[in-house]
Amino acid sequence: MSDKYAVLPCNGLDKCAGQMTKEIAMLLCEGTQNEMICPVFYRVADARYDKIAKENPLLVVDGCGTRCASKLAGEKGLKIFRKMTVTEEAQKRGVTLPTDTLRLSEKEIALCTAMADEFIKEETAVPEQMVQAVEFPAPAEYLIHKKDKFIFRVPTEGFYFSENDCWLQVVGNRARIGITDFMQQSLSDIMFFTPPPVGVELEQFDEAGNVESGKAVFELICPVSGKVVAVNTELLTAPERINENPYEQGWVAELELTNFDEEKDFLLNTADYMKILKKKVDEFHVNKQKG
Amino acid sequence: MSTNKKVNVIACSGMGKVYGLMAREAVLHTVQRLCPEQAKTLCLAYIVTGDEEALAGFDNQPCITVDGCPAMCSAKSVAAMGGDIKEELKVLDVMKLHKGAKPGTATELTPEGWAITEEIAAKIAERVQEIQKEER
Amino acid sequence: MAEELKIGVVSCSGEDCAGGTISRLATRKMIDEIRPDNTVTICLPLFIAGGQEERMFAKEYPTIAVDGCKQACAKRATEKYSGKVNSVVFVSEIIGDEFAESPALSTRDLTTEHQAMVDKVAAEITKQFDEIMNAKGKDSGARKSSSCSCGCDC
Amino acid sequence: MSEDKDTFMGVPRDTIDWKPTIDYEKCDYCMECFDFCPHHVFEKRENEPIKLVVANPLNCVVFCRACSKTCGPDALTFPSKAEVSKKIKETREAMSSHE
Repeated sequence: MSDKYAVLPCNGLDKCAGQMTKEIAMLLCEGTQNEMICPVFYRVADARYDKIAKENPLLVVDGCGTRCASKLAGEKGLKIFRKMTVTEEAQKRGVTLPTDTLRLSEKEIALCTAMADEFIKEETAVPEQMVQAVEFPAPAEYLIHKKDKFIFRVPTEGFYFSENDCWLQVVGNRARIGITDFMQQSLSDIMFFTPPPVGVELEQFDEAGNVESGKAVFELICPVSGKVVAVNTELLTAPERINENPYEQGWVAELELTNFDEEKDFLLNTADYMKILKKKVDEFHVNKQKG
Repeated sequence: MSTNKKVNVIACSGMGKVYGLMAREAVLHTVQRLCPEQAKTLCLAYIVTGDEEALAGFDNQPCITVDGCPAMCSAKSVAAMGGDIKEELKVLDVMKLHKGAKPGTATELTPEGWAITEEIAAKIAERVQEIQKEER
Repeated sequence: MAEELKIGVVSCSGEDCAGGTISRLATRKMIDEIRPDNTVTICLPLFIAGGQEERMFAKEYPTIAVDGCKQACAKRATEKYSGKVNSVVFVSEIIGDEFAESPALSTRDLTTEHQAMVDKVAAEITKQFDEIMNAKGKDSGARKSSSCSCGCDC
Repeated sequence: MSEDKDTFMGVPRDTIDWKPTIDYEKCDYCMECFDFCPHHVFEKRENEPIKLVVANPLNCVVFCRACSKTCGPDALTFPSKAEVSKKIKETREAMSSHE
């Protein structure tokens, strides 16, 4: 992993959450190699920041759900290494942001510090290549469901599934997660991929990154609890690997399992997921006709 | 005045998605408006039949394929039929620069869709010029 | 409701002539508006590019080819890579050779005249569609959805 | 359509409290969420003062919060995942002890 990041805050001036992104960006750049990009200037003048933005992993800090900084990065053709959204973090940590003032109180500053610290810590987490490689075998066989000209595949051995259309492949205390063939086909051409942060501890059903196609944004719901030890960085430049091969090259993240024995009761085997898949295919079809 | 034959620009024209229509419109825009003297299009459906006459359309000239989706129908079909592909363009690569854009449907493009289509056409035209120079 | 019968519609989408543009739009109109419940679009170049799904379809289901010009690429390619087609709609026979073989038409330049051609071709596809459906002894749902304004006799 | 009742993870869907809540103080009726959600959770009310409602909460995919990311004014909130999954686990246990 690189020790230098380009930091792109939204700097939304008319909202408290936007005011906070500048603060977070400052905290991230103070005393580090990281460099800040001014979103306003970048919007009008590519040349000033293009080199910094293209040569370093990009960290995007958005204030609210409008995600102006993410959109700006998209417009400039940059791939986002990591992004954080202030309102989401505030909600996660139970902090209510003020709506009547734009000035930051101690409470907001504390949230900014916590968010910046978490990233700096994560940055020093175990690098990918230090993690002992585990072999995840390709599925030997698939169960198949056909509907009109569509063919949906579900691996028969070694995989678990969630009702949120994510899969889990377990080897020892490690697991890979990804999205199922059915979901991949429902989304159609996947153009963007946001990985979960490496080093973060996810609880079962937490968000483990997301993918976006021309049709929709799909949030990966992590089927189990675990620590993210690796992400499939190839998907950053070629998210279409998920469409091509959702169970092998299209894997999303690798986890170190923390509570698998208890949690596997809530996962589905191939036959049970197949039942759900068939139902979803029929419903999708009905929806499509109505829509 | 160039004595070179025209570069072949071949769209997938996919029927299922808006990206197929964008590929088709971008190619039409290139060969009809941007560089009618240097480029021509060939019908992919005709190439797929494998007819000798259809393949003669390649004219031993370089090809640019324009594909809507990663299935890469145009690139794969042209390659399978022996076309000399110099550039494989993808609509999705340009779409990635316009996150959240709503280009329209497989039958009709929105103004946003047309703007992106023209951007793709400009890219094709640029490659057409370069290829003609290289071939000289 | 019993499992509905599906019919595949393969359009030539010819890039070289105006007939291709009409063919393409008429096919989509058929699939999106006139008989959305019983039609599936088949992408012709996918026969080569490796779509197992498309290649299998015409083997297992009835298929209509819609061809812009006399080359009949949609019919011939479908039969070469997949299976026999049940019927062919020749766009040039409906709208006239002269226009069908004129240079390819951008959807940007569509006029009401072109739109009328699209409707006419769509009506012909629908007619052949219903014949296949009736031959299979199934209700195509045609009688239920009489709201379309395509000029067909549904 | 289907006769069998909707379930999620083996428990009836209607026992799971998972749906978006609209904060009407913040909502500006931009309808991004309405356009986004493919499951028709939201419905528009053209001629009423409140122009957007959560009409089909049971259509909402349990644990999916994707619509809230489309919401500029941050007017959409969801229940806590941890509490909902705890509740699902309890319901499952209660169901299996009844068998």
